[in-house]
Amino acid sequence: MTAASRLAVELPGLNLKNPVMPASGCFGFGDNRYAEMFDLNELGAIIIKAATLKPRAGNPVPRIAETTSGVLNAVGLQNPGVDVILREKLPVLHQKYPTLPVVANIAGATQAEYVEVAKRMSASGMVSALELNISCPNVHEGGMLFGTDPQIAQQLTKAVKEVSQVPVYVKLSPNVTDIVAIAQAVAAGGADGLSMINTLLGMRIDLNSRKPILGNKTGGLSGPGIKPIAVRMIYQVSRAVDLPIIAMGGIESAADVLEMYMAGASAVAIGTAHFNNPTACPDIIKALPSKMEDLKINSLSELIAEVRGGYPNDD
Amino acid sequence: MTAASRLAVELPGLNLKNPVMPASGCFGFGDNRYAEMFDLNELGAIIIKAATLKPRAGNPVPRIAETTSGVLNAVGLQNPGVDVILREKLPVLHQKYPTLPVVANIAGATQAEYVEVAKRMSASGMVSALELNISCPNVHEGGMLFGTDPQIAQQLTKAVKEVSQVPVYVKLSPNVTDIVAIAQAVAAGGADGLSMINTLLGMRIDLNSRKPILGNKTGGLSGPGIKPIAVRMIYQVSRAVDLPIIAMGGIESAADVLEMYMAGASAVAIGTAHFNNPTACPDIIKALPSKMEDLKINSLSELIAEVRGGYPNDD
Amino acid sequence: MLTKSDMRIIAQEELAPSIYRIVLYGKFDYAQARPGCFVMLKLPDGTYQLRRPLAIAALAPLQETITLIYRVVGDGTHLLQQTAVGAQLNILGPLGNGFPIENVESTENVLLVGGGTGVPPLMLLAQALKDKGCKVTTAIGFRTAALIFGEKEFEDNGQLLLATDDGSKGFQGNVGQLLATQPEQTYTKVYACGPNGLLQMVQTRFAGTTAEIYLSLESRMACGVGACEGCVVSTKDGTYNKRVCVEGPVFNGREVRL
Amino acid sequence: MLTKSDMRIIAQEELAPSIYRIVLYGKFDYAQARPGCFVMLKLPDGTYQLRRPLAIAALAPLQETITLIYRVVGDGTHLLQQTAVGAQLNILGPLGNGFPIENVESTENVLLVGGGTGVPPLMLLAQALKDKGCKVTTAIGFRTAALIFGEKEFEDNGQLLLATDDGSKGFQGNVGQLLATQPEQTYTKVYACGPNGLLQMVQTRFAGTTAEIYLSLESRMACGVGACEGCVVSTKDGTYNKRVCVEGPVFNGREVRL
Ligand SMILES: Cc1cc2nc3c(=O)[nH]c(=O)nc-3n(C[C@H](O)[C@H](O)[C@H](O)COP(=O)(O)OP(=O)(O)OC[C@H]3O[C@@H](n4cnc5c(N)ncnc54)[C@H](O)[C@@H]3O)c2cc1C
Ligand SMILES: Cc1cc2nc3c(=O)[nH]c(=O)nc-3n(C[C@H](O)[C@H](O)[C@H](O)COP(=O)(O)OP(=O)(O)OC[C@H]3O[C@@H](n4cnc5c(N)ncnc54)[C@H](O)[C@@H]3O)c2cc1C
Ligand SMILES: Cc1cc2nc3c(=O)[nH]c(=O)nc-3n(C[C@H](O)[C@H](O)[C@H](O)COP(=O)(O)O)c2cc1C
Ligand SMILES: Cc1cc2nc3c(=O)[nH]c(=O)nc-3n(C[C@H](O)[C@H](O)[C@H](O)COP(=O)(O)O)c2cc1C
Ligand code: FES
Ligand code: FES
Repeated sequence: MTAASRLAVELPGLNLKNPVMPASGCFGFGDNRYAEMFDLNELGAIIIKAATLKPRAGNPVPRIAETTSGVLNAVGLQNPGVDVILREKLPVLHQKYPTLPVVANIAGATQAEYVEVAKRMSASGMVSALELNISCPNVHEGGMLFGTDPQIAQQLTKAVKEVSQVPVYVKLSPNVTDIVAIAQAVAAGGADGLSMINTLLGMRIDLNSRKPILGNKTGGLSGPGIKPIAVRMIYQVSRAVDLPIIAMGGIESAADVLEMYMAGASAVAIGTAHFNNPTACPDIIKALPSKMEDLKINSLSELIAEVRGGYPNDD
Repeated sequence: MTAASRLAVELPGLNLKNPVMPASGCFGFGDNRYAEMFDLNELGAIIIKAATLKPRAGNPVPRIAETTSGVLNAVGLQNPGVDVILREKLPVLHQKYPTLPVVANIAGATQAEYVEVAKRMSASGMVSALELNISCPNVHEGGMLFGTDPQIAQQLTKAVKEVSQVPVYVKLSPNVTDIVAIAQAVAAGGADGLSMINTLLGMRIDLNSRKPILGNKTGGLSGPGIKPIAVRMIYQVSRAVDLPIIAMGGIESAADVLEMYMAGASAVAIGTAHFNNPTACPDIIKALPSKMEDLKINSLSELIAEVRGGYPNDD
Repeated sequence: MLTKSDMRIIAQEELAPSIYRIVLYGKFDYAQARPGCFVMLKLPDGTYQLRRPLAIAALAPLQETITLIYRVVGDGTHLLQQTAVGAQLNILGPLGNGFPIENVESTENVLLVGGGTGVPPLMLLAQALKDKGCKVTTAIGFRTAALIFGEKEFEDNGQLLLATDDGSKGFQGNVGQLLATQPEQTYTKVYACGPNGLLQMVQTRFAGTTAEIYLSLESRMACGVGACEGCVVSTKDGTYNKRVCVEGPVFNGREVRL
Repeated sequence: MLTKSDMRIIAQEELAPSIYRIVLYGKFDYAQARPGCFVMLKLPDGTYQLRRPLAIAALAPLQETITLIYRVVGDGTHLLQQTAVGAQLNILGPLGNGFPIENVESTENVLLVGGGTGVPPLMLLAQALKDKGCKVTTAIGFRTAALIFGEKEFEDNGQLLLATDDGSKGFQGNVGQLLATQPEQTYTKVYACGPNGLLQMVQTRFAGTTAEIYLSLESRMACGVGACEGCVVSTKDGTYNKRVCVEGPVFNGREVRL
């Protein structure tokens, strides 16, 4: 088996040479200086920042706070709106990296908005899949609500699926009592895959002012501290729902990637790790083959088959 | 104001010289070697390991796994049962430290079991308050279910309150979509206070065996990595429910204690921090006055009044 | 091309209470570093997920060193202070646009205004402007005499006006009050870095003049490279449309909203 | 009274691939430390919430040093290996019951059985038993000759029987097979430490003899002091009623269930 095919994975709409992609919101639209540090063609794919129908100014600053082994962010889906993204951002990305698969994260305050953004985005010919963000903890309308009520989540998924010309991954919120129920609902709504987890709702307080640090008070917690929660949710969901999962939540290393696979993932996304290590994605891609060799893993696709094929027997 | 009265706080049943107590499950019944390292009389109080009606053998090992800035445990409420605790454990504790307030954590698989344990425990004359554990993620019956359904939580609280001769604190699970709804329910059920948060459900997988590390597969995540989630939940609940909160979740320092107060806490418990620092409790108690001075906090009771009195205005 | 590299701490000294100068040796893109640029420094402990932004206070391309001057304010800077000479630190940079000085002429009369930890980037700027031949006046303020640093550097590169809140050295009062006592002058450019209050004072005071005003801002950053939208600031239109890390940290003082 | 104290690393050396000996200097409750006791070592990085249990391999009360021997198996031991001589490590201990040797007579014939990282506590034990005047036989096994350590220590204190899986030194095979080749002997006590397979072999092999059997176990620990119920092991009744950290790590081999 060649090194290349060991890392290759196939998911709906995403034929990836390796499973590693920057997570939404942590790599903009590829239009940032991380892109000077390595060739984005090395990536499996890229997930771009959330797009909404209208431009969004986002939340007041401070938007970032640090926690022990974690980061809180309350960016609030700042973005120039789907039309500007389609006119100015994606063409640049597409032209520079014509073969790099792009996953477009989309968000909205109403179902109609989601549907409209999905329609325009998926028709652009520049994205391989949509990532339906029903889990943003940082906006007051919509956002997370769509991700905490199974029925609403199912309806939304169905409506977006009806208009989308590319496969739809639904990004789940971890801020729920029963993640499996939500996953089953969006599966019933026709989702092609899942993406999990989004951030956990958290807060830090500034001891001097005695007030929350973030302008938005609460923010989304990401980073290595939340990885065990992500692993648990992916493990539970992958046993209950027959959809591929793009895993994220604290991944920093090739070992973390393989732990996600053993939990039930089919691909991975890297967010917070960029902040300490701007070349986290290519570093992980490079480290994967030898880590796999250590662990006697022949290829990722075989690992997926082993893990997800083994379910009926191992509980 | 004397140093002593700066740290004193008064909660239902708990007249504490300082607000710091070891969290349930991390200090046994005081019958461990941490107790050789400092005088337990320095503590504000002690919360003892969960008691159930019958002895419980607990979960298979491994029961402990480490995560980045966190610990997973799946002890599974191992304990010798309420009668042995009342006969052998509490008398020893009480005799050695006659003035140390004891909070008894109680658990059960059915409402009847909770009620029976509460009855016996609270009648013993050796405990100042009960901590109703409706949030243990490590047992398959009961445990967490009581903490995720508001109606069940309310009924249970009411039933326990009816028999308890001491105030009842309900320990909430963070593994829920809406912590405020649960808090309101147990308040309606007559709880005297809240205790939050219990652990978040997590998992780690061993890369060599490709199986979960813990014998119980999933475990409860504690430690500094979860502190921002605890702060957020305490902030939300303290604004919605007029009950004192014993705060826990990743507290390691005097600064962390004050952050919990600014979120809305009235007292604190320390769990995981013991493992790195066996004298975490007395160290924090010693550090509090000067940290308070730095931040111009006159006394903890004034801080509580400021934070919880300020609510109508600050949102 | 942006790079990150491990640099070795070759010196670390206290300049004033809580203020430290740290000198780092090693590979760095010296050619791209301009006054006002910053680096994102990775802390040597895995609990920290965010690098810390610090301005470049001095550059010595031939010796292959950069100098940072920082105040211990929280856990990260405390850890940095505890880190021994000889240790390696990972440095991402140079970052940010820096102060615009390409078009400054040797005949210009420029003013630098700073306070507290806003002073370090002005040190590199003063030297660069002096090298261009400009007349450089620097007005900096500190709480008290014991906290002063950078005096010699600014005096070497022009005129230094010092203020302390308690009058223990130089003018008694803040920099704004100090400037008010100075004879009216025509500065062509005013560069400022420091607390928001100081920057607002500069905005107000020079609004009616013809001086170009450049303000260097601070903001909580996650990436430092324009990837996360964490560090934004609003300009005239009121939306948070500028990222301090890439479109800044230096902004046109007539456009930015503080 | 149990104490924790900062001890300084005064030596760290590789004994065999991935096996390191680290010597710590400083305050320690030397009087309470017995063979088979362990310490909980705090790792020098805040991301780790758990101390690491390591057996005491040697003690020098007069020089005020303790020696630990560890294998690099994961992140924590890797970090320990990277920690420089001169650094401080916080040590909690001594912990655990240790091997019972109070009642051992000078006339006794005792057997020590170990493998891999089960060997270090036996080093201290061999010395203590030799000091008592007993006849000590030690049977230890390694994967291959390159991984052997402790040879000299055991030879100094009695007879050493060596096994390697690949036969590159000593007997070819595991310790169980090695013992099977030995002439029948009457040991009064058998002490063992190592992987579960080795301990089970010892249980089985000496079940029919009159020897007292003591097995030192490993378990994932959070507190190390009996506070968390994390490290339990089951004895005859099948419930997890013994804590490895306080009722162990050494258990009566005829009672413990492996
Ligand atoms: C472009 C730029 C240049 C800077 N240059 C200097 C300099 O030369 N010297 C100097 O002393 N300080 C400088 N600062 C401020 C410096 O970054 C903070 O003081 C430092 O990050 C505090 O870290 P900490 O861990 O000690 O504090 P903590 O409060 O524990 O930090 C927690 C988080 O908040 C962030 N943070 C806290 N205070 C600030 C702040 N004032 N600005 C931005 N982020 C903050 C930290 O980076 C970290 O992510 C600069 C900031 C920016 C944005
Ligand atoms: C009483 C006792 C004495 C020991 N003495 C020695 C010794 O002298 N030399 C030696 O090399 N090893 C010894 N061990 C094993 C040693 O504790 C582990 O190898 C070490 O903790 C691994 O840490 P890590 O961070 O490198 O591994 P990781 O796998 O990253 O550790 C993760 C967690 O699992 C725990 N863990 C992993 N493996 C073990 C294990 N085998 N036993 C217990 N906990 C484990 C760690 O302590 C940590 O909490 C002893 C264990 C016990 C219980
Ligand atoms: C600064 C920041 C911005 C983010 N923005 C988005 C977003 O726009 N849409 C989205 O679905 N998730 C967003 N996320 C969540 C990440 O995509 C990811 O799900 C989460 O951070 C967990 O992964 P990590 O621990 O690797 O960061 C953001 C995260 C961060 C840290
Ligand atoms: C080993 C261990 C055992 C625990 N056992 C209990 C328990 O019996 N009952 C309970 O209510 N909480 C139990 N907890 C939860 C703690 O009391 C506390 O709520 C939680 O760990 C968060 O605090 P921390 O981060 O300071 O540890 C346990 C936690 C740990 C780590
Ligand atoms: S810090 Fe990320 S965009 Fe500026
Ligand atoms: S490790 Fe906590 S009881 Fe043994």
